Amino acid sequence: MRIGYYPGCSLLGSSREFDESARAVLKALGVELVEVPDWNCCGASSAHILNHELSIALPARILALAEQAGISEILAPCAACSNRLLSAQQELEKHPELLPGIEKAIGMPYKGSVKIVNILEVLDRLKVLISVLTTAPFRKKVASYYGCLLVRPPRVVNFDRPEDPQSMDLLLKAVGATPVEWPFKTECCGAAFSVTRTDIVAKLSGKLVQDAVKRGADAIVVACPMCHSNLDLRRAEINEYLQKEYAVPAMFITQVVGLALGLDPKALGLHRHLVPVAFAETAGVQS
Amino acid sequence: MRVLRVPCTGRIDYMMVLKALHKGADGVIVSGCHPNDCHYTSGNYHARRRWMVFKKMMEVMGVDMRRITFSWVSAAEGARWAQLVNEVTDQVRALGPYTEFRQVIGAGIE
Amino acid sequence: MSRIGVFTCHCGENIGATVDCVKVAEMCKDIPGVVHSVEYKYMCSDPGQRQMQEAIKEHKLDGVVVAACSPRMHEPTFRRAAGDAGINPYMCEMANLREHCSWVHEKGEATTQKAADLIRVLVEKVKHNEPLHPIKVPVTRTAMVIGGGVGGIQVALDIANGGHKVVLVEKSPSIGGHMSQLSETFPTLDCSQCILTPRMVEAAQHPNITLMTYSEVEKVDGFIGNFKVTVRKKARKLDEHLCTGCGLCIQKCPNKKISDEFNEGLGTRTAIYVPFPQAVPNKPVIDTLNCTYYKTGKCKVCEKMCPTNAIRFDQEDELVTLDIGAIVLATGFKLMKTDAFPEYGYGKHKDIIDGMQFERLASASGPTSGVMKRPSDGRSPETVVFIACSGSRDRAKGVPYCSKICCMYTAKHAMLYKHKVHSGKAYVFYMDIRAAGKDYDEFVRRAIEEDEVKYIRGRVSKIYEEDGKLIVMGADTLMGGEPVVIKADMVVLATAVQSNDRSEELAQTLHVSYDSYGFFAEAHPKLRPVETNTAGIFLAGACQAPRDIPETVAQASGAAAKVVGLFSNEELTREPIVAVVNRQAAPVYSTCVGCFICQGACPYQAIEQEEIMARSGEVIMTLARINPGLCQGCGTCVATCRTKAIDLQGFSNEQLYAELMTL
Amino acid sequence: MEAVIQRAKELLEQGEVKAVLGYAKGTGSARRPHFARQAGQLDKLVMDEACVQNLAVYVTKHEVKKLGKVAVVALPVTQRAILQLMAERQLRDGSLAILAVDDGAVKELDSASALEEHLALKAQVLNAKDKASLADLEAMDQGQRWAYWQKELSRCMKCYACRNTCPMCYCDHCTMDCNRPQWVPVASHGIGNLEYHMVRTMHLAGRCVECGDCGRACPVGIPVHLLTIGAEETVHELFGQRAGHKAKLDYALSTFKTDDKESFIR
Repeated sequence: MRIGYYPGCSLLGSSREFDESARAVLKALGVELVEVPDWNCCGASSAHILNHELSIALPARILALAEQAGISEILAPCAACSNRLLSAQQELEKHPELLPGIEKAIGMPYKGSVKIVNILEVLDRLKVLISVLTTAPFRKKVASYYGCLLVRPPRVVNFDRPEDPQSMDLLLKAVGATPVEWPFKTECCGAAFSVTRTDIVAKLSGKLVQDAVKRGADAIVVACPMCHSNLDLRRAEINEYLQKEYAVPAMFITQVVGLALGLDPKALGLHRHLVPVAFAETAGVQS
Repeated sequence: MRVLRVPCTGRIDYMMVLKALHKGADGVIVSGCHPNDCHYTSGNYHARRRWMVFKKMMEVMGVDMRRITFSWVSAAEGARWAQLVNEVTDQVRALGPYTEFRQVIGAGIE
Repeated sequence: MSRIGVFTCHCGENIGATVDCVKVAEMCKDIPGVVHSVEYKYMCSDPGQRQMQEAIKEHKLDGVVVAACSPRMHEPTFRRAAGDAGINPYMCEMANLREHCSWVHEKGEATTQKAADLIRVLVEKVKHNEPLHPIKVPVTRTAMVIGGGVGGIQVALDIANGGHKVVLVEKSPSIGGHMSQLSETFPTLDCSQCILTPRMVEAAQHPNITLMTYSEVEKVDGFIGNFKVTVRKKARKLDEHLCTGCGLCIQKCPNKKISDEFNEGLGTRTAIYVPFPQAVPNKPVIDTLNCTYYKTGKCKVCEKMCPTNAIRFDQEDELVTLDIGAIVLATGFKLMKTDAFPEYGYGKHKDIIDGMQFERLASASGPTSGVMKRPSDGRSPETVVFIACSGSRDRAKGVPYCSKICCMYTAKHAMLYKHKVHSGKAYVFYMDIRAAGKDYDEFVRRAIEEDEVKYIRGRVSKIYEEDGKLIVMGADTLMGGEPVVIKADMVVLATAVQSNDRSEELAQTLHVSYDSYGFFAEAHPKLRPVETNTAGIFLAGACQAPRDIPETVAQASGAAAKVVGLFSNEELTREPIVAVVNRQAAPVYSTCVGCFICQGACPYQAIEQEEIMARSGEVIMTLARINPGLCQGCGTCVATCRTKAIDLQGFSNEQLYAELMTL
Repeated sequence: MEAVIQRAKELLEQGEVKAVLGYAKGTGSARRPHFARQAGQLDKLVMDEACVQNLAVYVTKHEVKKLGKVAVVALPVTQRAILQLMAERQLRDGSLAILAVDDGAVKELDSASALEEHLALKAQVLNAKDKASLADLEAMDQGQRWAYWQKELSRCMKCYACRNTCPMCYCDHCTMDCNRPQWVPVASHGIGNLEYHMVRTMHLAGRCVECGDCGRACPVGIPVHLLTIGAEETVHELFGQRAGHKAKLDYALSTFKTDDKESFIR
């Protein structure tokens, strides 16, 4: 299977482990990743606040580059990136009159023929292969945390059930984990306040961590770099807010699948976490 | 836009559309209740077949079928009807007067 | 040369606002054939009609065009007025200046010109009109009521008391409908079954009413006064005449764990069952999907137990065709289920129930005999949250309309809960309280003030389960939108009222139009609320829109009055808008060539073969002939006939051609 | 051809039929219809590739019907026309003795059902020339097609030969003769010709047996047969129905399916 790949800035920066584990797992599953040549920033959370046309032009350029590279389907693991790509594509579909301006801005033709998929969709397609190749089942109770951009706004993203998504739960079951019944799958983690208002993040993410542990989760599994940074990077603030030491690790779905496939934890970037993924050694990994 | 009222789309004879064009209409809308909702059970089913054959014949003879719109609009869909009429009138206005056909009429005695 | 009168109406401001009626009247004077053209503020008013009648007599008019509103509104009015003035009613046509011109255009010269054009079209048509006389059609004076809820029962009783035969068709084993499931009814809190069961018995015993329960309408042919309705009597798998309703089979039936629809899944029932104790008819039915005999071939306990051996395992459905004069639809509604709410857990929390389930909990004949027990563990709920507008007034759920009855029954539910659990705390999340009936608002005030039900104005965004409690996360918009979190034992959603299952399918079977939510469409919301656009078919109750019991019963009596009115005369006069195959003198007899292609196009089988005989009895030719009683005037045959041998009275080829050529 | 003449002679002599309708030599290489009322006139009958006209057009005329039972030498197009006429009740079953001639072989059929079975044996094939012309027409764009037909129809002088040679145009009072209302202008000017040929095509859609006589009959050589054959093929493509294949009427424009597929109705 050959698929376009758009890492985005956070996968090369704060969440390098998401990129490393994604590449490792997809390589192990025989998926050839074709990185979009000369890709640029997707505009993330700032572009669409500043300028509407800019917030479309940036993702449009990525898609146009993908089209020129003959890519028909593009994987953007980061939830924010896939969300921006999807909304830009739909905006141009709904308002074709914008197209000439955008094509002039990005200096290349734009057809909008590329299909945008997130990491869960790709892994879901390979679910059977994953469960076959699972050598070290991840026998842990896990809380699957989807965050917001993966499933919202439903009309744009159109992925899984917006209130109670199941796709990550099914993936986790395929690798031997047991997802807990958890009502906070799509509650807010504090998102961009991670930098400006850490107190709010501590409260919101704190609630997530506290409830996950209460329901017996050994790990919280995420598929978005922003969620991971709030649950992992801000753990000190969370513990201070909750007045309790919570050591439950936050892991990327690609890391959990990687471990289950028996890949080397280092290759999955597990050593980069602030909250140590303590049970990594005991997960039956062949040393 | 002028309206010709008939009880059912089943009553609409293709010769009526020809007469409308003959009288210089630049666009024609042929409309009635949705299939399966016909108050006369099957009027619109027959109309649909008639229109399918009529459209192909007119295309074969080179009539500009962009000017003739066929549409199902039920009595309850006032808003949709208004939108359809506005869309079609704009579209026909954009196409301009049907000069090709006018010449054929002009050449006639009427 | 015709002498035509044109009467332009201002229709108050509706036409006058954008069309210069005086100028239009002036312009119409020089249409060839028009000898009298005036305008008036309200043509449909008595002075307006009288003015027209005097003009007809004075100017010896032989044709009239009234340029006013839609013919659907006042064509009968003006045609009757024209008839009284001495000309044939069908020489009077209406030009629709309102919907086709004034309402859709701004004031201006073009609008006035268009109005004059529209009138000229109808003047050309009137020149080709011919006097037509109504067709007399026999009426079968038997009515059919579809749906045996309180609405259907009321219609049946009123028609039967009017002296006519009624067939009441109900798809479930017993009549009673949703009302039989209710505990008590607002605003008087009188017990639902106590006021309904006497009516059910009265309907069952009325000499004029035939009950057809556990039956569904399969096919409807014909037209007003002459419907042929095919009803499928589903097999009850027992002989109704032998069965005495003793209930022995129900007690002895070993298969007791089937989810009971009557109790909305809260209780269980046996495979052979009667929906509820006061069922009418009190004859059980075997549920073939769950009955052990139909699954494994064994058991047959009911057959052994039955004292009058009425059980018939191999009984088949029976198709019954009835001659019916008028049909009244009273098929009721259904409630949106709790699994339609992602934000409340897709229905996986057992203690989140809908209004009808609460009714069953509160009902003395319910699964908990009226004691408040929550479905998950049977404990008595200490805190109950009621959420009004669950699914209603919510475009995302596809229900933008208000379901009308939930505000009232939610207040009732809260009141009933407080009466049963005095120490309990009841919260109601609402958007607006819509209690607009007689004694309605007082009822809600009583719930708030006397029974201390806490009304919180705001929506609930999420409910999740934690330590056996339902955490209800809402907001109080009157307190500045402050988040409100309530730990509840049970939550009751006042879910949206929706059209009943398969209502579109029934509407298509009867050729009745319906709206995008599946509710049947009334002919006119204000002027003809209990009729449909299909002549001879009437409406009552919640099948037309969300309705409470008082309105349903009122509408039922309204529909019944329409039917009794229809049956009041021997024959039915029908619009003479029917197709006719031309006839001429011998030896041509007609331009019809007898290919009978038209027969295939007629949905009403109204086209017959007429053999023209020579004096010797030898058949010279076979021509098409249209039965005026069956023809509904759709005109499909007219357009299908190649030689134009058939013409439709009222919309003839000549009339339409004249209209087209003056457009 | 001998077998046909032999059989016709027997039928005539036994008085089973009052006349035999076949082809005889016309001027030059043309062929013309020939009514043999006595055995003596039979020898004029010929049968070769030049015999192409559809003789069915005569069987619906009052004068021929007055003769009584007639034997008809029927090419496949004539067989289809007769079956369609029976379906449209213009011919009583058994009122003709059909001598079906299919590339040499002669078969006598005297009932509609026998005719239906016989026709079912061989698939109806559109001749290559017409197929090619229709393809050319399809290839043109709207403007070209309009210009093409305006040029062709400009020669039409409303002689109605195409109507009068068509076996399916048997109406005593044709819409073209109708003047109250005069749907189609009688004059042979632009609009009159255009509307006449449009309406004729619509009247034949689903009823034309594709014999091509109308095209051959046109004195000014307008390929009008392309219009009617094109419409018939359209009907077959859209609804799978075809004229002259069933004894019971199966006419596309008076039947329907609730799920007829189309893509242009909004």
